[in-house]
Amino acid sequence: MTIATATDRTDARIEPRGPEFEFMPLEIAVDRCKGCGLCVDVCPKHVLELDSTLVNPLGYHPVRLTDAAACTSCALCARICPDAVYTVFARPKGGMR
Amino acid sequence: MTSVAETRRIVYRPPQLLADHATHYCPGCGHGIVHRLIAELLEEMDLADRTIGVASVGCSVFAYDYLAVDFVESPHGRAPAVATGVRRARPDAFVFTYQGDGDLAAIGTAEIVHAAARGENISVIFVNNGIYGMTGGQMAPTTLLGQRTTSSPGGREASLMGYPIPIAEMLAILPGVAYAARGTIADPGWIGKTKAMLRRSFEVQIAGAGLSIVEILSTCPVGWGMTPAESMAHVTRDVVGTYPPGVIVDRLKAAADAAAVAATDAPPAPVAGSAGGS
Amino acid sequence: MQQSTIFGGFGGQGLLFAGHVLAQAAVIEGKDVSWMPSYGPEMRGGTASCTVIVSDEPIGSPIVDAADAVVALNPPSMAKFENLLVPGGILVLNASLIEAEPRRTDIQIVPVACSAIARAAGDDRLVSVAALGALIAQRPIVTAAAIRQALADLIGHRPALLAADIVAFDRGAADAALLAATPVPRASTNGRGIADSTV
Amino acid sequence: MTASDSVTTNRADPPAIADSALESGPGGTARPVLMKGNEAMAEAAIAAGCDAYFGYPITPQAELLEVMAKRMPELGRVFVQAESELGAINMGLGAAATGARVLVSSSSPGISLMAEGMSYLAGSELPLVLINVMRGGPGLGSIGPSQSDYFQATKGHGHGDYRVPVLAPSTIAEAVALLADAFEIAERYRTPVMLLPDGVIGQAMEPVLPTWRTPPRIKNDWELTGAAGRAPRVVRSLHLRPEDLEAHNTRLQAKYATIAEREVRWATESLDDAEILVVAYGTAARVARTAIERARRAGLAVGLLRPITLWPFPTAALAAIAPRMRAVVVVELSAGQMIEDVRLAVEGRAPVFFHGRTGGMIPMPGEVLRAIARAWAMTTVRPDHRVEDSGLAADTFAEEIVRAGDVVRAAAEPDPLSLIELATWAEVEGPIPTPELIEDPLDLVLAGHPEMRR
Repeated sequence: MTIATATDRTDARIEPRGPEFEFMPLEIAVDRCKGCGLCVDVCPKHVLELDSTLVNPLGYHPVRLTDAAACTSCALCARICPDAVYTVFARPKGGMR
Repeated sequence: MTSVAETRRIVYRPPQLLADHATHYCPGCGHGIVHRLIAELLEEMDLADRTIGVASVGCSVFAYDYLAVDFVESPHGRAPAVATGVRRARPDAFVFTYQGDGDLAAIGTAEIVHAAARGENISVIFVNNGIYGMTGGQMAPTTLLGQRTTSSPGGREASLMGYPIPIAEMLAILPGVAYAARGTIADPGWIGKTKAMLRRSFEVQIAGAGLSIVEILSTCPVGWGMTPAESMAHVTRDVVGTYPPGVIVDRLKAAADAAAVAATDAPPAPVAGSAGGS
Repeated sequence: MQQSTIFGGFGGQGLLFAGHVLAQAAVIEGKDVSWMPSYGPEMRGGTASCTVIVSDEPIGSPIVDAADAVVALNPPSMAKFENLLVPGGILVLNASLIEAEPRRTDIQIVPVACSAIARAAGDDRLVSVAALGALIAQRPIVTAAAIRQALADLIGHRPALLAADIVAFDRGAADAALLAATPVPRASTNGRGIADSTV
Repeated sequence: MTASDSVTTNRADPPAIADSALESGPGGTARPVLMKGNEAMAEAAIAAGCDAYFGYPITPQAELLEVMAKRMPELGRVFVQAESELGAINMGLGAAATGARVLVSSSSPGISLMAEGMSYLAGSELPLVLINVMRGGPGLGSIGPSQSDYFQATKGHGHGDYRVPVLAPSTIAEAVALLADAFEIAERYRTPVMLLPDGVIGQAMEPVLPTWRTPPRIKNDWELTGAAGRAPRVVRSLHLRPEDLEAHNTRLQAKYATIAEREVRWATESLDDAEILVVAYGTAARVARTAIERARRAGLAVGLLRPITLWPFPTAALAAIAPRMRAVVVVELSAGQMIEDVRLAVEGRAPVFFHGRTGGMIPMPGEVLRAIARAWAMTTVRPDHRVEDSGLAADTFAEEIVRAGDVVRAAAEPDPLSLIELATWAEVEGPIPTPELIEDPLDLVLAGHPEMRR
């Protein structure tokens, strides 16, 4: 199954990679991302990077989450993002890891 | 089957008042952060339905394309005058101006000073990045000494170009200013503090206490010739030296504190019938 | 029938008010009227003037190059406005302040000690109303009754002041009535009026 | 303060003139009330339902601000004395954006500062009424009455392709009536409107029939109220894409075309047998009317066309009338501004003469009469004129005056023309005041004749 993509903010590229990665802490509206990299710098877990393999409609390499399991949903990325690309979810208690 | 999305608890979502299309701002520009803080607060404080924003001239003129509230566009520098008209004609509205440093600190000094002197009950959001971004990175009144811009190519020199203007401190001495603070969007911690300042500014307006101004130190990576990350570092390293962040005055709080002190220190209540003069 | 009057004097002599009273009286009588002041800094102490035109017909120009009456409250205003009088026009002059003789001989001259009247009535600034009394006594542009009503309209809410104004007005009228009317020369036959009389 | 300082006294403590006047509604039988122009305009605005007023002190409109300062707060309406004219017009912009009925007033130098705001108001399509009680310029100029802001008012104060309806009253009573009309036009077309009296109309007192009018409110879908229950609205003048701005401008121009078609106003007097047409507005028209009366007493058939809207200018009316005139005489309190629109309308179908005074000077009726006489003397009756040439007195001087004019033009000698004119004057007007009072700068009088301009 895929992550529900209720809005166009959703990063449809983030596919679950198996049961253990089913939980996705971030939805990234990659179409709006300008690749400024501020989130990459502030991420305490260093799990964000600009995706040099992709160019979005604005012409930028958008950010992507490299390790969903390592993300702590601290939302610093969302706090500093000038383009409001992030929706952040808390890890469910006792559920998916 | 229950979808994953439905089971997930949202820690943060972009405010719905914020348009979900891309802004015209350059990558890493601080305007986007400030826009988002405003949208978050308008939602959290349930103000959107009665908000009338006043857009100014500069990069942020298109604020009305991104914030889904009523907006009027003002001539360059005149936003506090326009906001005065809005506020007076619509006393029940929540009114804020969104101005850059060229707009507020150069061409619009008369308007902001007198709106402040009148104590107009508006929130002034003053985004200071020390440069004229829209027109190509020229020197602004807030440009730091020594800073190179396209119109101060050798760096700003006080003997020729004067000194940076500390707007928030200047305005804070006016009794019509209920709240003056300076924040910055240069790191996540300060973004939170700046949001708190904006919230206080909005509260001050709701209390009818007078003009409030939040000066927000922001960035212009393109105009400064820096990467977004370097720009943020420049703010926290250099800009705050000229423009120290913090709350400069909160007369609403000061008045409340004084009242509280007076209440605790007050002599026994006078006998009924002599309650005049308060 | 159209009557134009120029009031001239120092700022503070109440000439704008006297003109206002005349204008209000004309309104009371159902006439068209225009009251046009010289305005600006001179109102605060220098030489001031106002022109009041009273007419049975709608008024064209609110300013005139030939006046039917001039009320001169100080020497400069006499010098300035005397020449604007039409032959046969009336010049009310404040004899308390104006010692010079008018040059014109083809006009009616009504010298009244307006400042003295004003002082006696209790306020130096009543000088214009005293002069207005003299003017109306000699040229009933409007009736004295209309003037009284106008005064009541304008300052009736201050009874003491109204009473003083009426005293000054009546005294100005009485003093003017005592004067033997100055002979009015006929306008010269070639129509050149003053040109002849002053050559 | 005593009674002798009348105007101030009455402002400070009015004898309820304005209030009693206000109480009588339209069609009331109240008698005329003597009012100062500035005060009458203020009361008219209040009666018209003005919600908000913004201004800055400047002579000769200061009383307007003062009356509003007292009356608007009494009525629970908005009054702000701004920090500058820039502030005032932009406060007006803000209030107008909320749908308020807004008045802003100033005088010439202040209007220059408001030029920016007028452009933004026009671009944002916001209704607002701006009164310019005109005084002499350029620069600080003088505080005397003037019409030297005609260009500024009609040709655009600020930048961009826009027009503003300009209403020019010639009496205080007309100023009162036009103020209500101005609000109505402003709201009907979503445009700023200018009322353009001169200092005379601001400072004079005249009887005003207190038949105030309150234009009905028009429901609109643009005013800013907070976006509760609807999509957010934006009042703006910025259209960054050229295609968008062109579309916006095209729509504005269509609106202006409608205004030009529907709202043009003028008045004519004594046109039936007129051979000379005087074109003048405002106070100049008042002076011209007196001069025309005198001219008619002397046997010259002269009529008046008085534009009431300066934009839209009564071009078609003038174009229709001009061909049967031997001459058109334009009178202004300026060095010649409206005359350009007159010439555009006349299109050479009649010679156009000019008489103007500047700097706060007002042309005297006698001056205008001489300008008329000169135009008469320099021209002949048109073949298509309706009435027979009645062999008028001034014709006998025609040849002489033209010759004298040539001499003056050639030599700029002390004015021989005025000698002839004195004779003309004596003939048509009787006694002459005094020679030294005849102020007749030839450059002003003769400038208009096509022959003289070659």
